[in-house]
Amino acid sequence: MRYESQKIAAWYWYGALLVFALQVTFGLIGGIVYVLPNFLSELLPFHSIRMLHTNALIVWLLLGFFGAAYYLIPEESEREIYSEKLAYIQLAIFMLGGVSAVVGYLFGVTASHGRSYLEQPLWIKFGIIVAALIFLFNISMTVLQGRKTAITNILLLGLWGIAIFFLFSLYNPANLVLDKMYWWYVVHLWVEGVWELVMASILAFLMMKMTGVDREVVEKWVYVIAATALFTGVLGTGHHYYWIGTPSYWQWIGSIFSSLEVVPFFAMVVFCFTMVWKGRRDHPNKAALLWSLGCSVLAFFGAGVWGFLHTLHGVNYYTHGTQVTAAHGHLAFFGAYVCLNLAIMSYAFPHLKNRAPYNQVLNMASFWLLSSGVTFMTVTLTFAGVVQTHLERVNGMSYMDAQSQLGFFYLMRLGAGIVTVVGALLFIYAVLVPRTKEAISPASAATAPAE
Amino acid sequence: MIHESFSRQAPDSASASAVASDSGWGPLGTLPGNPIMWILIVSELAVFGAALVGYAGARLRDPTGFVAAQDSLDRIAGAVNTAVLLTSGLFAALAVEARRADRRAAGRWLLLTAALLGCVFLGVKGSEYARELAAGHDIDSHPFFMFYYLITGFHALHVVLGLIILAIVAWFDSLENYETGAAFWHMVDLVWIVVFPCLYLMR
Amino acid sequence: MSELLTKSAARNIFYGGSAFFFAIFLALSAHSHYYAVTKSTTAPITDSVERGKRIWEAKACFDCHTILGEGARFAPEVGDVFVRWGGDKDPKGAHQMIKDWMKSQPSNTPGRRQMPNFKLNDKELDDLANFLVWTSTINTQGWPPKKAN
Amino acid sequence: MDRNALRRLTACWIGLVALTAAVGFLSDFAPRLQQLAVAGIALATLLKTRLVLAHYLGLRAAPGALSGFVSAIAVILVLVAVAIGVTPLLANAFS
Repeated sequence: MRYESQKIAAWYWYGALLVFALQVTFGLIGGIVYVLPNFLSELLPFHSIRMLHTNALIVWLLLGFFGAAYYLIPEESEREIYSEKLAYIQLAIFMLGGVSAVVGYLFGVTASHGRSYLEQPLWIKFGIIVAALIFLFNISMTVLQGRKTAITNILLLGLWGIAIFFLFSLYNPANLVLDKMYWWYVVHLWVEGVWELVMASILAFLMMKMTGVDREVVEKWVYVIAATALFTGVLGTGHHYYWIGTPSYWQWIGSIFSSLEVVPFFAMVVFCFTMVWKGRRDHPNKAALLWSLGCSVLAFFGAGVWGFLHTLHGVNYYTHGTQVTAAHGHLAFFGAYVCLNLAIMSYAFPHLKNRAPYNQVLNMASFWLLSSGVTFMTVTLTFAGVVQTHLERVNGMSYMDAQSQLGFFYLMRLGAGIVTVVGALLFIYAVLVPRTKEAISPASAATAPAE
Repeated sequence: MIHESFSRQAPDSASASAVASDSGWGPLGTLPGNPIMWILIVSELAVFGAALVGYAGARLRDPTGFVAAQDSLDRIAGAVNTAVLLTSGLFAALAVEARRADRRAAGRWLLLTAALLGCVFLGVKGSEYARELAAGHDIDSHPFFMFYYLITGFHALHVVLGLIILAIVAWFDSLENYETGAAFWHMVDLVWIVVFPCLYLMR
Repeated sequence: MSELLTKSAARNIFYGGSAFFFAIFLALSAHSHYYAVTKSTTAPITDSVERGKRIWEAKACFDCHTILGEGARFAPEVGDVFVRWGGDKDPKGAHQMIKDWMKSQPSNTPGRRQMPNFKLNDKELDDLANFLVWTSTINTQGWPPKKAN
Repeated sequence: MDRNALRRLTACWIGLVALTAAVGFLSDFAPRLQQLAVAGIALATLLKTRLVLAHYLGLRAAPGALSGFVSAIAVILVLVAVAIGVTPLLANAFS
């Protein structure tokens, strides 16, 4: 740790990991309900479970991004964070909002104008906005007063975009078509727009640190990735505007641009592997490297390939609103953003704790558990979705009758979910509990399966 | 912000592209103009290419309907516009040559001519749209017209962006900016060359 | 020096190109906004429809059901429920069916997914049903492909 | 200004305008000699794009990029031309 204020990141990540644990736990409970429908049905109905699962996901990923920004900006800008105090105030507001939301959801308190992912009551939304403003002020001041690099430039653009598009969560008109149109301004322009900028800059930072490749080369890649992400992703929003009451021209605009959304993800794979190959530096933190490479590959499959599978409007006409969407959502979020956060945490925690990389084998084991868990979950949901599409959308079977044919897939998904939860808990243990003596010696770590 | 990036100073080398060539941009570095402009150009070609392939696919379902719709287009206006854009491209290419020979005033005049021809293109295109709309052909009336308006409209917006870029280049007239701006303008030419026969001529 | 220029120009092209696509997106959004309020459906959004929508939102119905294909995929699509339940032939009957369905929850059938009883009063049930009736009038470009029941 | 460049660009422009006239002329035959006209238009268009890429866009200096762009455009033109010209023919043959 070269700058004192980088330790802010640790506190954000403690919060993030706590919410991560909650997220996978509620995911597991949701998975159980799919198999045993009467489970908790009185105490905690499915809609509460689902909003806890999805909201916790968003909250912890954002906490992770905030932490990543506080960790990498001092090193990039070559100065301390503008105000440590503001950073902690921001964390307090954000955590308070997050915890209140969780407690509220458990007791059925949600927004009167809620929408999927945006169920937070209005006062919590305002809290989030205040926290975001504090954050943006704090890091913008740091960046402006320090060295300006392509990495901080793209990161800052991404983070500003997150805050700006979140403002659309406040606009919920009575017209359902408009409601949906602007809902995607938040959801799509986040995950297939500005979040990708955050992803590109964090991955670039990690690659630069771990492979030792010149900043010059890394920064050019960042621009190429960021440019392809926004050139395709903005009009790619059209792939959500096929069947919600919007004009038919979106079918072609959405199909064409969103097909190309796979390009930035492919570029990230090529980037990461080229850097590792070019760098040839034997970085001791194997786990962080594994997470980074895994991030690019799984994002390419989850967001890129699985997204493309059902993005053409001719296909989407049949698959829209089936488990195919759920399959894509799980692997895309995991590959692109979960892996990203876990990669920077794996890289940074040893520095924050001022020690050599530790628990490498446990951490890498958690990578394989989590990745195989989520990948298997995605595969089972894809099969479930394909069967559902055929039964419901081709044969015209009713929803519940079709669902009754899918029990086996949901059972396997539950199995994959258990593996995922074990992997998540193992990761948390591996980064938070450094041992004085390695559980498995680093010598055997070197022979552990590498990507 | 613009001032620090679009410098008025000319690089010493004969071609600004040489500057970028061996500096980590990979194959992009060997192309004239800024590498990110080429990322934009390739993205655009992919978009227009996909749109044209989509058009060809949709046309298979209803060839006679498409031919009938195509016949309402003004092929003469389309051909004239092609010539206008190609001539504009010539002036843009000559402008780069002038700037390369350090004749900066000539370069600006040539750019201005190129931009004026771009305006002519937009004028002709606008009159075509007005005629089509007056005849009751709008974006919802037939699949052909949906493609026609989406593809040519998107292209026309690129002409508008190209005009803005040419203006910026005339203001900040480094050789690299000339090469970058001209590359975009020629891409707009290139797209039209492919779009015009696919929509107007191939029946 | 030139290297630096090339990079800052690269940044500006990235900004400019993104702004271009975003401007097109905003223009198309504006057109779609106009289309949504004038052409998607001509059925008026009455106060009752709006109140129904707010109930839909406050009770987080979308966290189990899909509406026009969006939401959780735990329970049936409701965008066309009014039509599926015969609302095109017998509007009053289908309206009443929606209300009765809401009142009869939870089914407590073992092995079947459970829908909570949201304890809505008669007026709220009317509002919710009216919202679903209005939703069924939206032009969804022919989606869903099959009208299952 | 470099005289050679001037001459080369002017020649390129003349070629482009001539090819434009040629595709316009070919399109007049489209209703009668459909397949031949479509193929001719596609070929002339491909030549035009090659001229623009090589001389206007300056890809003469980067032959790899030039052939890459030309092939990509060729693929698009072939797909469109086949869909417009050949596929209806096949459909007729089998119906």
